Amino acid sequence: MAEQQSLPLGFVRGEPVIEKPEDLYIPPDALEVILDAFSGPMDLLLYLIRRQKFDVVDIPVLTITRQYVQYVEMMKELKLELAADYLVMAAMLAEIKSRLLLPKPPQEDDEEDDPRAELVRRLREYEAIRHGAEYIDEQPQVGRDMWLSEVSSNARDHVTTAPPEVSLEDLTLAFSRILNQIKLNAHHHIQREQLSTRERMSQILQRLQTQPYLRFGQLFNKSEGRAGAVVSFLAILELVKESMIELSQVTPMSEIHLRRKASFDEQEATETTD
Amino acid sequence: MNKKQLKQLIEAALFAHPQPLSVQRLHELFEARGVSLNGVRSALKSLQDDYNDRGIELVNVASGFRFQTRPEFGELLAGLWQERPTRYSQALLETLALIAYRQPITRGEIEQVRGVTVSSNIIKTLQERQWIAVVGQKEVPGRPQLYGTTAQFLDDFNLTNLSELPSIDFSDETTAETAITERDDLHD
Amino acid sequence: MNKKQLKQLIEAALFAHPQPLSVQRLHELFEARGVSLNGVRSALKSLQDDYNDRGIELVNVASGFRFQTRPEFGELLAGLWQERPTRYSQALLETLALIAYRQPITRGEIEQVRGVTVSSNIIKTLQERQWIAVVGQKEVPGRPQLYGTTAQFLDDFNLTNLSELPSIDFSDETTAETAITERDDLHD
Repeated sequence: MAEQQSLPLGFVRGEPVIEKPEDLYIPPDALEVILDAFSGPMDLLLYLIRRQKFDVVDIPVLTITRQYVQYVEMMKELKLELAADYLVMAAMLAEIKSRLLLPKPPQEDDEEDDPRAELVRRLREYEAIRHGAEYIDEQPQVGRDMWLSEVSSNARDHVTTAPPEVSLEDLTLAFSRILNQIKLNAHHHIQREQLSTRERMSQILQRLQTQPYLRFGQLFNKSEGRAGAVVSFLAILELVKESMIELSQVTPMSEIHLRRKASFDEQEATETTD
Repeated sequence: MNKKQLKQLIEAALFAHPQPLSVQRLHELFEARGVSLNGVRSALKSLQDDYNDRGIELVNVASGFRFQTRPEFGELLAGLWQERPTRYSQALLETLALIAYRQPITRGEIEQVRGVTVSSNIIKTLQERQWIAVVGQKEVPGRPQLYGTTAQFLDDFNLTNLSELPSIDFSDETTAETAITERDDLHD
Repeated sequence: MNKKQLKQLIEAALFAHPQPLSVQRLHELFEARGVSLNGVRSALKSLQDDYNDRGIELVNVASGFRFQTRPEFGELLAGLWQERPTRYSQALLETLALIAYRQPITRGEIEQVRGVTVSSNIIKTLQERQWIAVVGQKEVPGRPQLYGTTAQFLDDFNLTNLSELPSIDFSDETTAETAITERDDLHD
């Protein structure tokens, strides 16, 4: 680090201001720049202390207060927009000064009561933070000292948005939740056989969507064997029972036909269903 | 600056700059440091060789040079941008379960069992996934649509037919007591 | 896949992805192809060596590994961009330092140390850069917000964690003189 004396006064647009007043005369416009360069009253105070190579733990409060107040007075004289914060600090320094000037009661000589203690603590903390700010500013910074690589890639062309996955277990669990909701109810027995019947019911209905009639015989497939025939038959019975289809037979022993249950008015019904 | 430094700088510039950089642009950038156009060209050539056998390559496209990942890695790297699929709601799963287990079933019947309205979104989502379809209309007043599951549903759940759905039996033999135990087990 | 292929893929992934990638994330990406966590680690190590002497480097920051241009090239590369990089004011840096070193901290506490009101602009800028975030509320009257730094802060300042920043706390036993010496050493 450079010598304390040549510590920059502050930074103006990134340039260190090393020129500093040897006495308190400062050209008016320069003072404005200096005020801008200080980040606050603590900064100014610290500068005054450092300028005279004082240590924060042992500040000649009287001298420093006088100098600080002179700065602030001059700023006021020059009618610079002075932040209230500078005045608050001036008041605090004045208070410390007056307490130091008062004769000390003999028993109160312990360090805690040194009116400077609080100021010293604050100055040390502020000084530490100043160092922290410096360290942070010295860190290599993205966008200032280095840049991140983002090379082009055709990978995005291969991205597909997959819909949520559902496992069979999720489904069964959902169904058991429903069963739990409806409690023990005789109407809701679910059995393996019923399921295939229900599936067959859907299939038959689906076929009746595309063709108005189905021959009874069309619903039985030899390859499914006896069990398949039973399922189809049960499905037909169930569909009839639930009024989903109608059966018709022109003459006894002739081919039985299945059709969607006729409605009174197809047209009107279609309009009301959706 | 020497050849090695120039190469490093051009490499850094190409990586840092989001768009391709032309030979001219690179030259302008380092001209003040006595870099010639040929210097830039030979650095680029040398870089191209360096990346010959790596995960990325230096290519010359219309507007200049750029690094890009090897085209054959596209598929393997797609996972970097893949969003995690979201999860379906309980309501959707219950609706699907009811349609699977109790088909053909109307919306009204689903609502009766679940005790809440089935949102149109749920039905729409299930139809878009082609897991359910309208299989008919129930011949009751209003002729509501009947829903059933599809072949796509069986495929997606790895079933050959519906009877392979795990059975959740509350058989007649089940006494009230055991049924309650079973229910509690299901909740665990 | 063999070591070479894995290294190429990881290289491509790191270059293509705009944010740093953690070892875990890279592992997830290639896990399905039988890549182990250690496989990822050793590929990263080997890549780091490969780029030891190039214009870019592979670094490990808070949120993972990333390729970046060498900091010493900063000034030489600045010409790539029209705008000069922003320099932050002393006030902003002090505020950021207070949040980084003394977090969680309230605005009032920042003002106490700096002896000056913290302008809303500074807080806004820091939040927009995603360097700081509200991490909670202090349980005192008024419940003021507590600020802390983010992973983005560490990433942007080339850090893996806060402890990499030099300490600013000199113990009470430290005399002023030794403190100054220490400080000077840190500066060298």
